This record gives sequence, C-alpha cells and structure tokens, in this order.
Amino acid sequence: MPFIPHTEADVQEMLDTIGVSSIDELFAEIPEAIRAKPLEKVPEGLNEMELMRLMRERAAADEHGLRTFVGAGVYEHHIPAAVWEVATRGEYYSAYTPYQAEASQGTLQTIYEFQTMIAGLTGMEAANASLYEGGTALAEAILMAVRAHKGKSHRVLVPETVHPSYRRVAASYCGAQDVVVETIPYDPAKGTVDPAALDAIEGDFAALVVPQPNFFGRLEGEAALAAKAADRGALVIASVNPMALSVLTSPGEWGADIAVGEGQPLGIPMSSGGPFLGLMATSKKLVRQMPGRLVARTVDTDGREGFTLTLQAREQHIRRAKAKSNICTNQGLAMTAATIYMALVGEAGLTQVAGVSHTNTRKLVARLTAIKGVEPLFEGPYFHEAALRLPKPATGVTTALTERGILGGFELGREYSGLENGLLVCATETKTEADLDAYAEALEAVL
Amino acid sequence: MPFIPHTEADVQEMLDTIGVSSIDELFAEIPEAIRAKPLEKVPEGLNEMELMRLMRERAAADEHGLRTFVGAGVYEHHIPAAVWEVATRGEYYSAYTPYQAEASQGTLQTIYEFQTMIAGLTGMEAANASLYEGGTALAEAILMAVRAHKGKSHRVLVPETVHPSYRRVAASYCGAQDVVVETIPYDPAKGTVDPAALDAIEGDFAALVVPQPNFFGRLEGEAALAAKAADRGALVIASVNPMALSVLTSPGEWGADIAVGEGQPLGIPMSSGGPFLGLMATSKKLVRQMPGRLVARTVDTDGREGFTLTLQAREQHIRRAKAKSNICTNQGLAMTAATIYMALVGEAGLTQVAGVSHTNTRKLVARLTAIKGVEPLFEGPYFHEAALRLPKPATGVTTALTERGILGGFELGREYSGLENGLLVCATETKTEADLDAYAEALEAVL
Amino acid sequence: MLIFDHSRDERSNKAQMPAGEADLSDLPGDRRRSSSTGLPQASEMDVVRHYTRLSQKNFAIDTHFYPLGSCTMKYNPRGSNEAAMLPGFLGRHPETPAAYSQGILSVLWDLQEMLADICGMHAVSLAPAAGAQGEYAGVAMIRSYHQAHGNHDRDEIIVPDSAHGTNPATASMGGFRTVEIQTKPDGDIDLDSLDEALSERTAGLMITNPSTLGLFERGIKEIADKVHDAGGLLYYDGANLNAILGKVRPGEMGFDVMHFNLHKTFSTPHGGGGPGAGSVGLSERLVPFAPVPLVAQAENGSYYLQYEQQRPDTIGRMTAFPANVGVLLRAYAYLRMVGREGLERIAEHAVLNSNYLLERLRRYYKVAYPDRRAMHEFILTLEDLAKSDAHVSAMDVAKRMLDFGMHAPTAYFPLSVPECFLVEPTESEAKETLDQFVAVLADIRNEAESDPEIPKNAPYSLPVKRLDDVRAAKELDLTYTGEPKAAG
Amino acid sequence: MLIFDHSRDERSNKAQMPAGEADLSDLPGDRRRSSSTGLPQASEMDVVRHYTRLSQKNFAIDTHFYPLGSCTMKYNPRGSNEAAMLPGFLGRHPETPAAYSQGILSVLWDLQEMLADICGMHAVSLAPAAGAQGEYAGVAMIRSYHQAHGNHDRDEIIVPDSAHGTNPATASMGGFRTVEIQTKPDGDIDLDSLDEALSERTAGLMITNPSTLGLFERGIKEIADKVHDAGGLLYYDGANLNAILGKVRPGEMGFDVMHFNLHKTFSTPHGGGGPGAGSVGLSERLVPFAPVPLVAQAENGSYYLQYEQQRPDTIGRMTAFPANVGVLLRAYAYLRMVGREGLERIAEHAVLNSNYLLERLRRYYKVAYPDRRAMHEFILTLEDLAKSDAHVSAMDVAKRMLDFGMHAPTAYFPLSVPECFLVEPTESEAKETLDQFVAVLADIRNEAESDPEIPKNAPYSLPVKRLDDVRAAKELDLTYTGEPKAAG
Ligand SMILES: Cc1ncc(COP(=O)(O)O)c(C=O)c1O
Ligand SMILES: Cc1ncc(COP(=O)(O)O)c(C=O)c1O
Repeated sequence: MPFIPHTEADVQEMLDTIGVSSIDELFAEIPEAIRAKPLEKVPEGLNEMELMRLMRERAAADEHGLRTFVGAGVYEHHIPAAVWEVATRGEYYSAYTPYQAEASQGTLQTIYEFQTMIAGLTGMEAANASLYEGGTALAEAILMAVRAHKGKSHRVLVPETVHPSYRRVAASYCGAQDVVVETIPYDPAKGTVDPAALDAIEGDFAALVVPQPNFFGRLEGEAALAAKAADRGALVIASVNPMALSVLTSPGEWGADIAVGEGQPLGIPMSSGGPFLGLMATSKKLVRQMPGRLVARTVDTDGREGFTLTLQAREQHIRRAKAKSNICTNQGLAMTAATIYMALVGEAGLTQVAGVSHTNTRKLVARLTAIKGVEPLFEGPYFHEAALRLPKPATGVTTALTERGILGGFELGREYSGLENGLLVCATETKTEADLDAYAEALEAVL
Repeated sequence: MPFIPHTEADVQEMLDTIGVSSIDELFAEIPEAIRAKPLEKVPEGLNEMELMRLMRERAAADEHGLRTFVGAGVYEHHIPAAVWEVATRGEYYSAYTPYQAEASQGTLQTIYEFQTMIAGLTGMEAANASLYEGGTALAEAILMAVRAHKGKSHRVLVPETVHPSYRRVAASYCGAQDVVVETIPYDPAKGTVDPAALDAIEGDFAALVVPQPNFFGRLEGEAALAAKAADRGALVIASVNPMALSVLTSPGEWGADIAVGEGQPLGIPMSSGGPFLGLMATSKKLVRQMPGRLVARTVDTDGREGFTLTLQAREQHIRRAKAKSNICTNQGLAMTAATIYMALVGEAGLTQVAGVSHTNTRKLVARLTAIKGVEPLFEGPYFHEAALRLPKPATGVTTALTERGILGGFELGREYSGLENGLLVCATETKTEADLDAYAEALEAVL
Repeated sequence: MLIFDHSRDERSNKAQMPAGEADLSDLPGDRRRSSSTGLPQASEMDVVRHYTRLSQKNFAIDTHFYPLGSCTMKYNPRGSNEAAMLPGFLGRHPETPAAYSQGILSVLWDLQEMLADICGMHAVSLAPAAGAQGEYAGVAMIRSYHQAHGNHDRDEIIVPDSAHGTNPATASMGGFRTVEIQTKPDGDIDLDSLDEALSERTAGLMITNPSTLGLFERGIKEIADKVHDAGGLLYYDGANLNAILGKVRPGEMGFDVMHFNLHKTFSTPHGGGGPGAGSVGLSERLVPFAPVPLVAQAENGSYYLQYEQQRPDTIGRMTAFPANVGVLLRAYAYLRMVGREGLERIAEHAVLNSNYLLERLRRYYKVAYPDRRAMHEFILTLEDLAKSDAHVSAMDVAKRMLDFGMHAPTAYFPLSVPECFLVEPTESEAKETLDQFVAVLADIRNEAESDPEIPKNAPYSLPVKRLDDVRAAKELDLTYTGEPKAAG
Repeated sequence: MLIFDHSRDERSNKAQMPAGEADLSDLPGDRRRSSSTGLPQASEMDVVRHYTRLSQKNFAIDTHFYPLGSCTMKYNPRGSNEAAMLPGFLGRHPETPAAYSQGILSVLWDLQEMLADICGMHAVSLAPAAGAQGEYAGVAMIRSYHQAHGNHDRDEIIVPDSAHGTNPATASMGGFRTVEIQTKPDGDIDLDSLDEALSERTAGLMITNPSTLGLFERGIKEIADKVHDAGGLLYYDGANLNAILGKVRPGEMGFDVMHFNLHKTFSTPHGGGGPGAGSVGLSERLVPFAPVPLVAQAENGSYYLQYEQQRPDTIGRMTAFPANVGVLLRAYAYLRMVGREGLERIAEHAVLNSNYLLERLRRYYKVAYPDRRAMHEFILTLEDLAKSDAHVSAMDVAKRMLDFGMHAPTAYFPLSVPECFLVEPTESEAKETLDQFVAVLADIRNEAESDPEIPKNAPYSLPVKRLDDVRAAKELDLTYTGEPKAAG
C-alpha cells in the first residue's frame, strides 16, 4: 500500500508483541453488525504517475486562456515565485498548529510577524492568526461586536454594498444566535450608503458594517458612517481589501473597532475559491473578545525572545461551550504565504501593486466607456474595480465575451435587481495594455 | 535594481568609510581606454511578473502534446513529485561545493549515499560525485584508462554501437592528448559487436569500451568482450544505462574496470538536453586515477560519524596541471535529485520501472511489427529500446508521425549509413496501452 | 531577528515591483493614506533567507515523528501537492462559468461521491472550511430539520465529557445548550447518564467514534437507538475516521450527519494550523438542508454548482466562495492514490501501530484504559509521576521529548483524564521509529525518577528554552513596535 | 543516520511503483541480474524526512552569508527557478524537431546574443557544461586556430601563478604545457616574466581579470599586445566577470576567447557543486572552431541548431546532448530581470561591498594588497596569526566563523598568498550583514589572541565537530557496506 511502511515481518513482530494473532483481532471490539459493506465508489488506487496523468488532464481541461477581468472579492495578482516555494517547505507545510511552542518557533514567529503586518495595514492594535476567509471573518466580527456591545443589542446594520456572499455567510452564522442582520440600502446614483440614511434608522444597534471599498468598488463615506455609528454607541466593523489599505486611509484612522477582510490578494492564488485567508484586527481593548489564535512575544527561561500562543482561554479547546468561536484549524499556510508576500513586496511594493491595479482599471473604464452605450453605473471614486452600465443585460454579454477569451466581469443583476445591465469590472497589475485593448475590442464586437 | 539591497544612505555611508566620493572612483584602476561601450543587445530589466509572462509564452510555444517514443540516450520516466520539491530546497539549491565540510554535511552525506548507490548499481567498489553527463563520463573514462594502462598504450577501442554522440564527445576530449579512439564495427545482422572481431584487431590497446545495452538497445556479449580485452592487458570500460542495471548483470560482475553512464533516467527531466548527470564508478585499485569529487565517511574530534571530501590531490585545485581532469563544478543538484529518486523508488521500484519500460517497448515492437513492412532491424535481445526497419526512409516517416502527435523515434540513418530505413523506438513506463495503440495507428496511417 | 529588522526605508525589491503607471490622482485626498503600513522593506534574498531559517525552527512531519493524538499527523504526499498546484487549478477565478470549469468540477463531483461512500451516507457537501465549520453546518442542519418538523423547543445538544472543545463550542454557536454526559470507567459512554440527558429538548448528540479516548464506543447502536427514539439526531465528529476507514461507516452506525477532517484523514496537510476542509456527510432526511454549493450533474452529464436557488432549504453558505478547493484537490489526490483497498490498510496499520506502542509503553507508563483495545490512538496518564515527589508533569515529559527529536503527543486532552498523553502514531510510521519512541519515553521515565530537574527544565536543545506563557498573556505583546523583548 | 538505515527488505513505496506488467522473460538468463543493487527500500515519508533533515545541515545562500571568494555566491532568484521549471521546457526531449521547439530555441538565441554583447565578442557558444569545460573548449579552439594556420609547434599556454587550478589543468587536457609567470608585489602580472615566457611556442595566455587576487590587471592592454605580437591568443577566465559587468568587456580588453560561469555571474545557482554552464565567447577569428551546437536563425526567421555538418571546423561536441539547458534558462531569466542597467549596478555594488568590507577589516587583519583598490573580492592574509605563538591558522578562523552563522571565505586560494582568505561578499548582501561579518571577524581575532584554543577546536555548534581528513583519506570509506563508523 502506498504510504504504509510495514513489512510482513514488522507486522508479525508487532502482532506478537501485542499478543494477538491477526490485525483483524484488533478490531474485535467493533460489533459485527455494523461492519462496513464494501465501498463502491472508491476506485482502485493509482500510483503517483497515474494520478498525475489524471490530474493534468483535468487541470488542462480548465485552461482556456481566459483573461480575467472579474474581481468581485477575488483578485488576480502576481504571486512572487518565492512565496509558495518557501511556504510549501516541509517544515511549514507539514507542521501542526504550534501547540508545542519550543518546537514551533518558525510558525509562531511567522504568525507574530503576520499579526504585526495586518495590524499595520488596518491601523489597528492587534490582529489574529487568521480566520477561514473574508465572509466568515465578517460573520465572526458581527458576533464579536454583539458580545462586546455595551447596550447588549443583537442588531447589526449591514449595507447592501457589502459583498452579497459575505452577507449570506453572516446570515448563516448569526441566525442561530438571535443576532439580527439588518440591511441598509444604497444610493442608486452613487452606489454607496448615504450617511444621512443612518439617521432614519431608529433604535439601538450593536454595530455598523462599513465596506471600503464596497462591493461596487466605490469608496464609502467611511468616516462619516463610523462617526454616526459611534455616536449611537455602536461598534464599527470595517470590511476591507488589504490591497486597498496600502493607498486608502486605514480603518484604525477612520474609527473602526474591528477590521475584517479577505487576505487572498496577498499572495494567495484564486484557486477556484479557496483556500483563502480571513483577516481580523481590533483594538487592545477588544482583543479578549476576538476569536481565533493569537501569538505573543515573550521570553524563555534564559530571557531570550520567543513566541507562544496566548489568551487561549478565548478558544474552544479551553473554554468549550463559552468560547468566542468554535474555530480550531484556521488558514495557517495561507497566512504564511501572505506574510512572505507582504515581506517580499514590502510597503512600497504593495502601494505600487495597488496603484498599478487601480490605474489599469481606470484605463479599462476609459476604454470601455468610450464604447457607445457603455457608461459608469455610479458617480464617484472607486478603487481598482468599477461598475459599468451596458446597453443590454450583462449576462448575455459576458457569455459572448467568454467565447472571445475574456472573463468580462461580475454581472450585478445576479445580486441586485434593477442592475441587470450592470457589470463589475476589474483589471489588476497583471493586465497589459494589449489585454485592455483586447477587452475593449471584444466588448465592442459583442455589443 | 533587483536583487541589490542598498539604500542611498547605505551607499553614502559605505563610500565614506572607504574614503571615496563615488562608486565610480572604485573603478579608477581600470584604464579609461578599455571602458565598455553601452550594451546593445541586453534589453531593459523586467520584473518577475513580466519575466514569467514571457517565459510562459515561450514554454507554451513548445507544448505540442507530443507523445515521446524516442529514447536514444534520454528517457522519459516518471519523476516523483518529492524529488525536485526536496532537491530545490534552498539548502541544497543554493549551497556551493562542500568545501567547508562541517557546514555542508547535508550535501556531503547525500554524495556519500549517491556513491554507494552508484557503486551498488554498477557492481563496482567506488563511484564519484558526478561528471557532466554520459558523453564526458565516457571521455574521462577513456583518458583514465590510458593513464592506468600498464602497457602505456594510447589506443582505445570503441564499438560503433556506442552512442554516436558519446563517440563524438570522446573525440573532442581525447585528440589533444594523443589518445587514439578506434572504432570497431558491428555485425549488421545482430547490431552488436562480434567478440571474435576483437581477435582480428592487432596490437596493444589500453581499453575496450563495452556499451550495455548498446545504442540500438541490443545486449552486447559483454562478458566475452570483457574477457578478451582483459586477456590482452586492456582495461574494460562499461558504458551503461543505470536503469538497465536493475535488471541486467552489473559491469562489476562481467569484468569492467570502469563503469560510466548517463544518470538522466534517475529522476532528471529530459529538459531539452540537460543538465544531466555523468556517472563513473571503478575499483578501489583505480580510484586514485578517477576524475571528479569523492566523499569519504570519517569521524569528527568527538568520534562521531561525518563526511568530507577526500583524495583531493587528484583534482585541479590541488594538482593543477597534473590533475586527473580539469573538472571543478559538476552536476551536484542533479546528483541530489538522482539520490532522492533512487531512495524513493528503491531496489524493487527501479526494477519495476525498468521492467515495465522494457515490457512496454516489447508491446510497442509487437504492435509496430504487425504493420506490413515493419520488422526488427536486428535479431537478438534488447533492453527497453529497439531498432526497427521501415519499408521506407525513416526521416519522412518521423516527420509525418510528429504531425500526428507522435515523437516516433531516432532515425538511424542520421548516424549509420545503410540504416536509412532504421528507426530506434522506445516506450517507457510512462506509456499507456492507449499511447501504444496511438503510435501503431499513426504509423499505419503514414506508411 | 524579526523580518522588520531587515527593513530599511528606501530599500525595495524591484523584481516584485510592477512597472506600470500608478496614478491615484482620482482618489480624494482625504481618502489617501498618509500613515505608514509598517510593512518591512527588505531585499528578496533577506526575505527568502529569513523565512527559510524560520521554517527550520519547526518540527513537522517532514522532519520529525509527530504523534499528536486526535490530529492524525501522517505523511503528506508531495504528489498531492504537485497535483493541487497545477496552474489549471490555481489560476481559475471562482466566477468562471461552469462550461469552462468541467475539469475542477469533475474532481469535486468524484470527491463528493467517494466521501459519501466512505461515510455510508446519502450525500456530501464539500462546503465547510474545516472540521469545526463542518460541525457548525451539522448543528445548523439539525436545527433546520427540527424546525422544518415544527420542533422549535429542541434546544439541547448532548456531548460526552471527553468531547473535543469544538463540539460544545459549536453547539453554542448553533444556538444550543450543551448537556454533558459521563464516560464510564471502561471508557464507554454511561448509558444511564445518556438516558438522563435525553428529553424532548434534545436536538441531537455529538460524538466521536473511536472516541477521543481512542476507544471504540461499543454501545454505539444502543446509543443511536436511544437518541433517535428521543427524537434527536446523531452527529459524528469525523476527526478519528482514520481508525475505521473501510471498516465501519458512520452511516451504518446510525449517524445522521458528520464532518470529515480532510486535513487529517486525507492528509492534505496541516500547514502549521490550516487550511483544512470539513466536508459534511448527510443522511437522506438532512439533504435538503445541506450547505451550498453542492456539485450537481446536469442531464447532459456536465457538472455545475447548486446554490440557494436550486436548494431553497439550505442552511446557506459557509464561505463567500465555494470551498477550500485546494485542500479538496489534495484530499482527492490522496484518496485516488490510496484507493479502496488502501483505505482499509490505513485503518489497520494505524490501529496496529497504536496497539504496538501501547503494549510496549505499558512497562513505563500507566495506560488510562488498560483493559480496552486501543484504536488508532491511546491514552497514557502521568498522574503518578506528577503526584510523586518528583513532581514531573506531562508537560515536563512532553518538553523533554523534544530534545530527543520527537514531537510530544497531545497533552492534557481529553480533559477527562488527568496529566494525560494522547498518542496517535498513524500508519505512516515504521516500526523502527516506534521503537525509538519507546526508547525515548523509557529514558525520560528514568530521568524523571532519578533526576527530575532534567525534564522539569527541558527543552535544552531547541531554538528557545521553555517559554514564559504567563508573561506572554500579561504583557500581551501581539505586534512588533520596534522594541526588543527585554530579558527579566 | 544513512538512508540505508531506513531500508528493510520487502518494504516498498507503492506510490512510485508503476502498475504495468514487467515481463523480462525475453532477456537471456545469463544477462539477468541476480545480485542486489543495494538500493534502499524505505517509505516515501522516511525518504522525504531523511533528505529534508539532511538538507538542513547545509549552509547555503538561502540560509547564511556565504562570502566565498571566486564563487560569486549571490542570491539565486526563485523566479529564475520557476521559469526554468515550466513543464514546456522540462518535458522536451532533445531530439524534438526544431519546428516544435521554437520557444526554447528563441530563448537560447537571445541568450547567445546577450552574452556576446556582454563580453564584447563576436559570437557565443552555449555548449560547455561548466567553466572548466568552457576553458577546455577555449584551449581546443586555440589549438585548432594555430593548426589551421600551420602553427603546429605552439604547445605552451602561459598562466599566472595566481591562476585557478582549472587553468593549468585545462591546458594539460588540451595537450599544452603550462608555463607559469609571476605576479609583482603590487598584484599585477610581472611583464618581464611574461616577456621571458613568450616565444614561438606560445599558443596563448589564460588570465582572469579582475585576477584571483581581486585586483584589476592594469597592464592588460600591454599584456594583450605582447601576447598577440608573439603570435599567441588571449583566453579570459570569466569567473570574475561580476566585478566588471557593463564596465569593461573582455573583447575590448583584447581577449580572443573566454568562458562565462553562468552559475556564478548569472546566479543559476550552484546546487551544492553544480550544474553550471560555461558558455564561451569568441572573437571573429575563432568562430569557425566554436563547439557545437550553435543556435542559428534561418532565412524565415526560425531557429535551429547547427552541428558538424554546418560547421565543419568545429572543435566538436562538449556533451552528447546540446547543453545544460536548464542552467541556461535560469541565466536567461536572471539576465532579463536584471536588464542592461542592472548589470552595471551589479558590478558597482559588488565592488562597493568588497571595498567596504576590506576597509573595515583592515583594523583586524592584514590585507594582502593594501595599496590596491579591490574589485568584487579581496585577500586577507592570516600569516601573522598562524606564525604567532597562538598558531591560529586561516583554517581555524574559517571553522570558528561557522559557529557564528557565517560561511567562511575561500581559504588557501590563491596559492600565491599564504594563509589567505579570499572574500567575495557579492552585491546581494545588505550593509547590516557586512557589518555583522566584520563584528564576527573582529571577535574571532580577539579570541585567537586571547584564547587560541577556541578557534583551534572550532566549530562547536554544527552537526559535527572538526572532521578527520587524514583518516578519511587513509580508510577511504567511499561507500556504505553496512558498518557503522567506529570511533577512535
Ligand atoms: C476530535 C476533534 N473534533 C473536531 C476537531 C476540529 O476540527 P478542525 O480543527 O478541522 O476545525 C478536531 C481538531 O483538532 C478534533 O480533534
Ligand atoms: C577563477 C576560476 N576559474 C575557473 C573556474 C572553474 O569553473 P567551473 O567550476 O564552472 O568549472 C572557477 C570556479 O571555481 C574559478 O573560480
């Protein structure tokens, strides 16, 4: 069998030591009545060569050479070769959660550096070692805000401009705990939430979620929204793209109590949807309410610097039913990759990646809106992703674009009724002028 | 600039320390008259993203999905994923030659294990840490045999059944040292050297080269050849495929004094021709005549086992003009990969890879010779590669096969006049029944 | 040295700097960041060197025996990694239409089918991102099921005292109260305690089988009947599935819903904490509530993802995008290499290794359930040593093991056994390694008795000595602000 | 522990075992091997674990500062590796027709062109597998050239006393006698000595510039003229090209032929000993003799390889297959990332780093050529320390450095300077690292003077202590035969 080293002689010796005559005897405590029927759907084993042949065929089946102009929460950025060459080193790849600190300083220090970087990006005081992804990070932030809310309100306001799938995840997570997730509509001209609209909402609420940029790529009036929420005793949850944070004011600066987001843009491949990287940062005051692992720097018995898990009393393995979350396995390896990514590109590099991506999207918007009937869907600034209005429903258009090798964007009508002609487009730093031209040509042709 | 960490402040501080005012001043000793003109052919630098786009385009240009049925010295075998994931770990990849033994135990022990494996495969007492590739390994063996020959003959006999390119490399290497490489013809019916033919060759010679299997895939009468050479006081050089050694008697068993070969089949990709891996093994008696690095096991001052380079007095950095060879940089990383490959497949695995490859070639031969006009070119046993006679010149046939996605074999007429219709085919363990069928169908169609 | 120590203003890594124009002039000035992000600016070489060296400070399966109970630290095939990292899989945006995604969807479909077969249940959803999220999906489905049947008062989930922390934590997240039941001295669940706990408020029971004590719950059929009779559903925590692959199927034991820990049983790997995948298996009555997406096959044989529209009763989405696909790919690759027969061999050799170790260690340490047959893991208790004059705790022994190049077993879990080690060798380890492990544990026992200070101050040979956890929590230095950590 | 210690009869790694039939019945019995090959039979995990752990025992650029003079241990970009390992390149059989190989051939063509530009020569052949083989190709061309001109008596190659060992070794392989000339106290070649050496038997002169002393040979033009006047050719050993990239071109200095060490200058990397690539640059008069293959462009713009047929005067093939293509790909990737301007910056910062170190180390160690400007490397001599009462040799200091996590510089080369260190920091290293290096060397100087036993017994903290080379050579244990290495 693959991956089992035992020789027959080994097995015999071991059985003798145990004092049984067959391996079967070791399973004697399992009642006969419930023994498994033979499996039907699991085929015979393949060797690695056969496996790779199979997997190469399947992977090749999906290589259509499409040029990706869709973002909508997942972004195609260049990933330096060093990121995954180092992250998949056996010592990172095949280690467990760093419970034995002295034998896990590699992972622990990496987490500490990651926490520092995420705190720096978000302008917050503390960050955890990751949650599953952006959607659950938002859901956990909502639950955390409810726990932390002084007024004990169970109501959280979530603008419609928050990623629709994030809102769905929040709904899946919050219902059972009687947390009410209430939607706030957006201004259809601007594609953002009018801060004044908040005034119309009566009653207490535990938190307001502020997406920045929002799902449409638009910049919300984040500071005004945050101020209004704070005035009413609510916490402010920022839902952000870490790439954007290199160029936009940070949640810490505009009044967020909790910042969450999707770390995928930081060196994680699009991978059909995961594994991604849930980010969460908060203030020192709230850190004991935060879910997920935390690493602290400390010293060893010789007084030398070292790293260890801390505040574990928040977690399920200590606090059990009273834990802040049930999360156990997180996204460790993606966290490692993101840390290496951030270290490789550095402060200036991240700003440049964000800046070029943004500029490419602007160029794309210019080219596409030069086509008759195509215009910006909303007025006002956006970051590296923009909503356009097409002269006809977007769905047919994207299908036609795909046939021309262009993954043209996210059809807003899938999530927003009334926006059937809306298309959300994005061009990251990976796109060349030729790519932008190709898109414009294809769109012109299919409209 | 990429890969240069200096900040302007660093540079200024460093210049101050040195006591010069500019970097240019550091080059003051270079006469103005010979300063370089600006480069014309080196373009502006690319970042890694741009580089990868360029390289992916170039690599994709060569992905034609051809099924490889050509061997002729380079064989497509499955390479376990672990081989290169481990071999390209930074500690192996970016280390230098292990001159500081205590800081290079990883590389040194790996070489020692490699030497042991190659000695085991060849049935010899000692092996070196690699030469460039199979051709130079043969050339170096010829030079070594001439050095070692008691009768001081400068004449070496090389059958025509030795890989034609190996013979060319030997010619490039030997001429300047007045070593005469003399060709022995083969029996056109059998595709091997008739041992009796040796008797007809008069005079002293320093060595006889015995290829096993030979370039046609045929098994030579290796023991008889070796015995005849030994009787005449000549050394015997075996030129072997290490893959074959798992199923064929070893050079050590049939009387070789030096065994050389190409290690590419042991986990090294075909890579358009290199880097490959020159193998050389010999007896303890001759080891001081051997070129290339050698590692010995020894002990440290605490008596603990450790590994170090040894017999360096054979090498250029000690012996200079009197060195056994000028080789310095060898094929270290390929050696590491081959060691990991051999450890992963193990004794039984290598035998199985060889056996399945051989069987696939037999099946291919059966399918192809079932086609009218196609027949074996030679009578007698072969290993995993076979020469066929086509009803017309092979060159046109292979071109037509390539258009049908089949890399059909090596056209023997390129190297052997009279064999214009000859085609050397090979099917390794990577080929499925469907692949074999596809070849047969294609050949039937193009003949 | 922290990565930040390699940073200098002005330093930058040009090879990773996109060359295009970066024109942010359209962004309003008050939105433009002026503060530093604090990201380091180091050379590419220093970054590679830093993280290469850091990584070397880890124990990992690729470097050490790592018999962490409940974690199934088996070999992570490099072939699975290579297969999952093929560019065709990695480069696919999740919004790519199904027509252009049949390669990946066919893999996921096959995986759903294989997992359903392995667990003996009706269907599988690959949506959950880890075991705990699989549990959440499970209790959410239990909740939806009861609500769909008009049972709004079933607000209790029963768990045994030996349960993993995620079980009660999940119950709480699902809006349930946790009711704990007892384990008998022989390690099986106390049926009286169960009877007592069961009521018309019972929504379900969550258990692991083999339990976290490494024992097969012999009364499982009776337990299942009791819970079902009381109107509850049975949740199977699949963390210990490795022990019974192909031998017993949770569905056939009577479970209604379960999660797999693909990162354990199917070795995808652990990655220093994750990512995982917590695919859930469901009996027929729970299928309508399955978390989306599910991979479905259309009439024409092509695959597509089903969401809320096709599955209106779903408990919803677990993550914003489909799933931890990269993990699923590795699990698929592993399963295909192992194959049907291999699955049984895994269970057999995991159990063999565990019983062999148990038998050999009996001489040196107290076995918590000496009269039971161990499954893939077993428990030692070091209470005698901790309470002896030597006062050597399980923690001390664990730390000392590290000096001998062995990762320690899980310590202090399950909570129901004092000073315990939960030892899970897995099927990947050769007898030689197990023998070495026994020798090390025997030596440490000796040390503990003859010179207890040695284990109490261990480890000695690691990058750091024993770390000060108390100070860590007190000072709460969670991010680097430029200060070195002062001694003392 | 050796890999063979993980081996057991009967053990096998099924995942790497092809499933097909293995029918060897057609092979004659007397040809079938019955003896064991001795290859280990270990589990895949144990193999991965073994080599992962072994690798950790190396110092490498990815883990340590490695200022090995003459070796140019600079950062090896991971991007170059990724680019070279693309399946389109790796999976190509060398017999694939050119029509199906335009991708790789275009890369090699571009590389030929760029290298020719960098060396200022007429053409480049990528054939040689390493520097030494490039040298061999060079002297073979020199030989062919003279023979083509009817000069059969030119059988001497002149090399300076500071030459790298491969130079005289190559001259011998090329059938030449080596004539050694002297270096003056200022490090330049002694022109009188050259004059004396030159004659009608002179085939050529081989030198490195900057020399292996790290000095720019100021008389190079005069030397070139003298050699040319004597009817000889000039060979440039390109090992030190890093120092002068874009600053001076060998062709413009008067050299006729040279090799590049792509694994040094273009960082392809060293791989623990190789592989390398020793591409050769040629002046116009040597082009006919270039080793084959050369990449050529056909009328229609497509690329193909030229062999003996198209190039009848070639010295022939260096290897049976085209070249170390994987290495060439990495060099190409590196060159494209660095670009025209980057090349000059490399030279500048390599020389800056070297001069900075030299200046700072002057206080602690004796500089061999104190009045000269260093290029990319420089020489310290520790003769004073070795001859002092402390008797601390360069070897002792080198070994002690390892304890401080610094690889030692090249020691005892060049042979012309006693007890020397040849220090080459390269442009990749940050000032912080250089400063640390100075601190370490200063500390060791202190130790050597105050407590010489410390360096003399170093290293202490590595996987092994100082190894017994004498015993290694005496016992000559070159292969494992199952015996442990006995102490004593
Ligand atoms: C018994 C048991 N249940 C559940 C879990 C939770 O699984 P995960 O870590 O994948 O969320 C674990 C993991 O440690 C476990 O051991
Ligand atoms: C000065 C000099 N010349 C030649 C060589 C030989 O090059 P290679 O090792 O690539 O054969 C070296 C390599 O060490 C060298 O330093």
